[in-house]
Amino acid sequence: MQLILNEEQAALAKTATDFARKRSPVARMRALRDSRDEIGFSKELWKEMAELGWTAVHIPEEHGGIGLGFFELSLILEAAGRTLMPEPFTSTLLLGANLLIASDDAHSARWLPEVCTGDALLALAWDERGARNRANRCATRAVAVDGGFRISGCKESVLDAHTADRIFVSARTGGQDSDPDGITVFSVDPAAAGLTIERQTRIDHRNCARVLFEDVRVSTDDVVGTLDSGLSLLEGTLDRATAGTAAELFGTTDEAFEIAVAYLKERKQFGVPIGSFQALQHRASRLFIELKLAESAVIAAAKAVDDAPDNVPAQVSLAKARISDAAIHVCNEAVQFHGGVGITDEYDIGLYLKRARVAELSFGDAAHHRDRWATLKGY
Amino acid sequence: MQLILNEEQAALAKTATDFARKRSPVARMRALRDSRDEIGFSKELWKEMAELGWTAVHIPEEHGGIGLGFFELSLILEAAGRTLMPEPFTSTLLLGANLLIASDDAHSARWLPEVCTGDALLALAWDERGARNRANRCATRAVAVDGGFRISGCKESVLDAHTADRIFVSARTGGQDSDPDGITVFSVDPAAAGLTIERQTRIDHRNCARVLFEDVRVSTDDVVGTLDSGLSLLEGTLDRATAGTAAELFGTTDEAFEIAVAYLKERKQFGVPIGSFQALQHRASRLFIELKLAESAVIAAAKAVDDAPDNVPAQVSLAKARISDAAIHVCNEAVQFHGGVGITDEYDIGLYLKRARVAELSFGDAAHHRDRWATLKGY
Amino acid sequence: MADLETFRTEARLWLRANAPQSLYGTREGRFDGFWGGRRSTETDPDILRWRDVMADKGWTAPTWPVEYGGGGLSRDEAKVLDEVMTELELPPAVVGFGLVMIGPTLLDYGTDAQKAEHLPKIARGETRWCQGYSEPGAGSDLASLQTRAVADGDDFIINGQKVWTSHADKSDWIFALVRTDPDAPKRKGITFILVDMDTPGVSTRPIELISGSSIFCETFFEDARVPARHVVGEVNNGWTVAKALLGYERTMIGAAISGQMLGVEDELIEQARHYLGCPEGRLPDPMLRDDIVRAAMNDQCLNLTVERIRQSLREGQAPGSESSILKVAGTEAKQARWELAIRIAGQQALGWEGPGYTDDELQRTRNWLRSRASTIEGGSSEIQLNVIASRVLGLKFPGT
Amino acid sequence: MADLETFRTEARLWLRANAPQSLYGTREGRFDGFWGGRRSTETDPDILRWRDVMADKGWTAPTWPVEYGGGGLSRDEAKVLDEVMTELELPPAVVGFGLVMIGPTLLDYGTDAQKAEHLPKIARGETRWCQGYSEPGAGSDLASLQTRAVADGDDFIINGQKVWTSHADKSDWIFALVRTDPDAPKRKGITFILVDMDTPGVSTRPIELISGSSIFCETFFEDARVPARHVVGEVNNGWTVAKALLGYERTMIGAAISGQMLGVEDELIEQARHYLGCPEGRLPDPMLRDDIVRAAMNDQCLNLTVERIRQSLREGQAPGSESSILKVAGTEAKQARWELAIRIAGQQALGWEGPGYTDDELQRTRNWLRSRASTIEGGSSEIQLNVIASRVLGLKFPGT
Repeated sequence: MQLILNEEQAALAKTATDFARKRSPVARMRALRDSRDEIGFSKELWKEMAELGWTAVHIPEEHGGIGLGFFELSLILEAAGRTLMPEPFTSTLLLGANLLIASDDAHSARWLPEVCTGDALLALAWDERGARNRANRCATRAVAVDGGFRISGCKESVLDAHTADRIFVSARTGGQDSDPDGITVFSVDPAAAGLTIERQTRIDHRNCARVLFEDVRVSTDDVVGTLDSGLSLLEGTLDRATAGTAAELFGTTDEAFEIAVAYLKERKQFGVPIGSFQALQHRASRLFIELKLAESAVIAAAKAVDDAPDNVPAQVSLAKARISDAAIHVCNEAVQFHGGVGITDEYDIGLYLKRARVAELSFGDAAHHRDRWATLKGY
Repeated sequence: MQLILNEEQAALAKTATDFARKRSPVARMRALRDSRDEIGFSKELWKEMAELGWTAVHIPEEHGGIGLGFFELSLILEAAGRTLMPEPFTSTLLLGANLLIASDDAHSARWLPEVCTGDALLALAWDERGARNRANRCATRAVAVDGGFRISGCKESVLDAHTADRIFVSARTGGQDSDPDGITVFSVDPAAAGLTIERQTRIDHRNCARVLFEDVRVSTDDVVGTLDSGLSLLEGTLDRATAGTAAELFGTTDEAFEIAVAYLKERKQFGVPIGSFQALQHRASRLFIELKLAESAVIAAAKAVDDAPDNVPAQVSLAKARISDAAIHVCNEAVQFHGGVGITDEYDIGLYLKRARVAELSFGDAAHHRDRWATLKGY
Repeated sequence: MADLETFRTEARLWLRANAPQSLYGTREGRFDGFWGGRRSTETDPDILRWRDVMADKGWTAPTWPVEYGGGGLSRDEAKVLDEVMTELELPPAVVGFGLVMIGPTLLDYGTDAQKAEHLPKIARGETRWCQGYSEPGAGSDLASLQTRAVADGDDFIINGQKVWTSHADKSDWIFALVRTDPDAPKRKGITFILVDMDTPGVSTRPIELISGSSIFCETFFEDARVPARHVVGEVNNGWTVAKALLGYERTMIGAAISGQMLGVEDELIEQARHYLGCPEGRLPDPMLRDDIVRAAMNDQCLNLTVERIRQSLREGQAPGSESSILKVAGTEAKQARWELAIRIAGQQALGWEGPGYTDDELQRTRNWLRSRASTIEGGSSEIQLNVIASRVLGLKFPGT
Repeated sequence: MADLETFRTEARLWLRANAPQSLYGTREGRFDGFWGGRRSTETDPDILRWRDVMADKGWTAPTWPVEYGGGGLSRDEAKVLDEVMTELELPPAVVGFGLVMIGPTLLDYGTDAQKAEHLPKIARGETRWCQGYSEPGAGSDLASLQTRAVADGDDFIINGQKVWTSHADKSDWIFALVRTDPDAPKRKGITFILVDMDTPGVSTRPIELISGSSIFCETFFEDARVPARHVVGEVNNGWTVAKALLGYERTMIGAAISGQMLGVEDELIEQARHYLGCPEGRLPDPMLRDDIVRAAMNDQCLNLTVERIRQSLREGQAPGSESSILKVAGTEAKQARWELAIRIAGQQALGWEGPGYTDDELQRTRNWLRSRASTIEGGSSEIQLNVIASRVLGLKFPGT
């Protein structure tokens, strides 16, 4: 497996990083936060990135995409993570688009071309209170009624629901409680009667919402994939979202590390840069090692999506477990290296800590993925 | 609860430590090892310590003891741990004597006075292959025969069995496999027909043996405590042995730490003592903190045996968990601080590592005791 | 000991007779109570009456001399008093940095006039104090501070900036370190001085943290004129005074933390039961269960160690670097506890504001973020580790 | 790439035709094989024949020039050859420090005469080499070494002591660092020299470790006379040569470790199943289970990182401090693996000698104890962390 970038990939990574730094420095995210912006990101900037092709890299050509690969998308996500970009990468590209790439049906044909052009934003409502990252813990129910279903339930932490042009939702059409069977994914109009979007504010100030379904009416045509067999579709999608989140989190963490190292060189105490103290040097070196090892896992996971689909679950768990641990260590240490200013809102490093810790706790934390790894391997 | 030493206790601790350093420096243990001594310790030295009263501090006056307390014994054990003394403290005083203090029957009257005078050495055969520190996992069976029992089974890691004047053994008189009920403790003559003692050599070169029972005949008078209800007797004894082992391990670990700090001051590299390097300083400081916290737990456990019997299980688990973790960290770091010479047999620090790690893995490691703590507290 | 038991009975009777009914059961942390001062907006008549009766009795500052508004109690009596108040769940009548930091410092280093001027007002909760040590360029390297004080007749003119001045916006006085001799070696030109916050030229601005708004402020001095009689100790010898005060501060932080840990295990178990949906029996997530045990055991060791240190001090052993041990271990235990609380709550731990999160959840998340500061403030862990290495372990080599 | 595949087919055919049947399936670690040398006691005719056919083909040192007994292969071809040998489970025909340490060094720094004298014999397994770097007083601070070499006509007279000279008692030659100018700054007065172990005045003594007897020796030089033509590089410029060799050593250690980690997860699972009495399904001890996953994940990350570095090097990127990263992470992974194995075995891990312990148990325990050395030997972790801080992170401040 190729684990280093070829020339095209290196060029893409550089363009994306330059774009993020120039067009979306951390100050922009801070301004959106402080102004309590209604959208929370910029639709214009999204459209601009679509024109650069970034919303289409992993979407097959038959659906209007470029069909390069998921690894290429992961490079863009890493760049976005570096400057804490608030644009809807996770909701639209990782969750929505990957669901539709996998379902490969009429819904894909309807929405993916518009995702590629940056005209459609998507959301996937799958998480519920107490689910703890297990998509089979789905209490939302879709009751069959004449010609369709009525959906009722409450979905939590739905990323970018407030701006979505289409919401996909998992609901139970059969089975009980945590049954793997009996889950169906539906495509729902956000303006549908009975659907309420309660916007939430999280510590990273990216957008998410609680979405309430009260007898929301959908037709049989709104079924994405196959009736009652939505879990594998969801799990495949969540695996890809996790791989992408790992890449984004790597970008955030690596940047936090660079900020911390720069501070070690710049800040003086006792007449010398604090980076000249060996105790801090060794701690920084250890973080570097941990980050380099995690980076290998993050690359391998994205590569597996493209080249080794059977290995995706294990590689994804490896990547998410390792980058989550690295993110905690790097961000906590980065704040500590900063001393007092590190815990003020004025300095950026605290924003990195918050964004990293949200990503770390999302799509399963390190303990979750270690448990899954062992289960996958049968011990 | 009094957690600091009173004047008498401080004097006892000092006398014991001075004695250990003077009469049993590490070189003595090394010489016994290299000569493959038949006994593996000195019966004369044991007798001498008995004359100082150290084999009798925790034994009640009615059985010939001094009746001071278990905490006093823990101070002597700490001193013994400091110079890696190989004398049979654990087998005779922690296991054998505590069993008989608890049973408080004819066996106590028979053996405890001789323990006090240093004339009797005891052993407790309770561990078995796969027991993993759970005394209820007892496959050795005692089958009732006319006027007594026949014991068959294999006991592992029986400390000082080769010199024991009396061996106490747990055997199943009822129930299956891991049942808590149906276990009985017997008093057995080491010279009994069918009893084989296979001496073993462990990495710390203290004495232990595998003891095989093949239809070993005992009478009903040989039952210690109550028939079928030996488990609580055993568990209480093991708790006390664990508290004592924690104290001994604290002595070993604390001494290893002092040796390491002395080496940091003495060894020069790059023209300066290696202890002037801040990275090593901070690591040493962290070990010191960990050791101080563990010391508090070790003291509290020994005190609980004397003053708060209901708290013994939890306090013992606290002490053993914390000192086990501290021992691993301190000994591994102490070897690392020494560099190359740390891993040679020539330097003492490796002997500390080995002795500490045996104690750490005996009577339950840190993970075992954390699990037990939660179980005791009902979660 | 018989005397102490007599005192215990008397204290219990007196408190029962004098404490307002509404205050029973309201005891929380060491700093939860009436902070006092000229800017206080407290209006609860029971709280104000409690302050008055306790101050009259001298029990707001039990070990201080009676002439300075204290209770003249021995350390042992003061401990008994504290135990009785804990037993009755009565809050301290007055809290603050006056009582635990500048008060003890003035008792050791202040002139009679300074003691007479400040101590009684502190004991009565009439003045509230804050600490002016750190500066933007002087964090761990405190002695490199640059706030200047230039003698001008009987006054000093102060210019400079302090940071991390907790509650400065609510305080009446600040005790500050200022540089009075810029040419001397850096620890030799520092003076410890008391400044009335109403002095013209003194202003404050609150600091926002990653956890939201905070008690911290920046405090600015622009040509602030302060009478020289407010210098504590000798001019240019403030470092000695400052260090003594840091000792009181660290001991206090350690003790305060160990107090905060009480009940943490039960709280974490309860949260785990809630979020894992497991009302009883063994927790179904063995890793979280093990983490809770680790936190609980750590707290237990900390509490035992605090108690051990207390007993040593009572036996007359001099306080050494125990405060550094407690500071490092206590603050890291606190961080571990909140990290664990966040992990237990999972997605529900990510909220900054409602809807969708309970007040408890939001507060817990802020506490977690706030706890990242605990290993930095009050002398960073790195500084404490240096102190342990050099003062306790003797890893100190002149000329290296 | 097509050429490589052709080479792969050819190599496979040639190996199948020439490798002795008895050697298939005997491939183990990088250093498991025929060490050779004058003192070799190897008598297995298949092993000796394997050495001969491979040496004749030049495949004992595949990338070395043909004129020096090598195979003249490209790096890519050598990798293919290694893959084919792995596939056939064939052991290397010759192993040792000659091939991986002094050989590459002579290719870079040796004279033509030195190359001609030593390389062919190394490639044929005729001489076995050991390394004379460390001294009792010069461990991490290698440059402070004190072994002296004084010029005397066309010779140097060497006096001093080396430690950690692996296999010195079985070696024919030692490459050693000696001080030739005691007055120069410490890195400027060192010379890299080759010494025949049969030289009068050279003697060795084995070192016993905490894990028992070891490959390590002490090596003593008492007036040992060595011709000056055995100096590699310039006199007093040996530090440059020494550092280059250390680079080969570290890369080798890292790669060797990552190889050693293959199959560790399965091995640990099997042991856990045995000692916990759980032949299938979920392991009943969740903490051990989690620890096994941690070890497995760590190995996987290490392997991926080694592969990433290999690919970068193949793309022509210069080797940087990757060796330091692999050294630290690899040796700690190794320690963690053995610590875990010990924990899994519990009481059965405590044996030093029988009875009562299986050979596997005894070996595992020795391996665990031996692994404590891995973070010390070959450049301690502390030295590697210094290297990463200064060379990679740029935490290097002249004048501090």
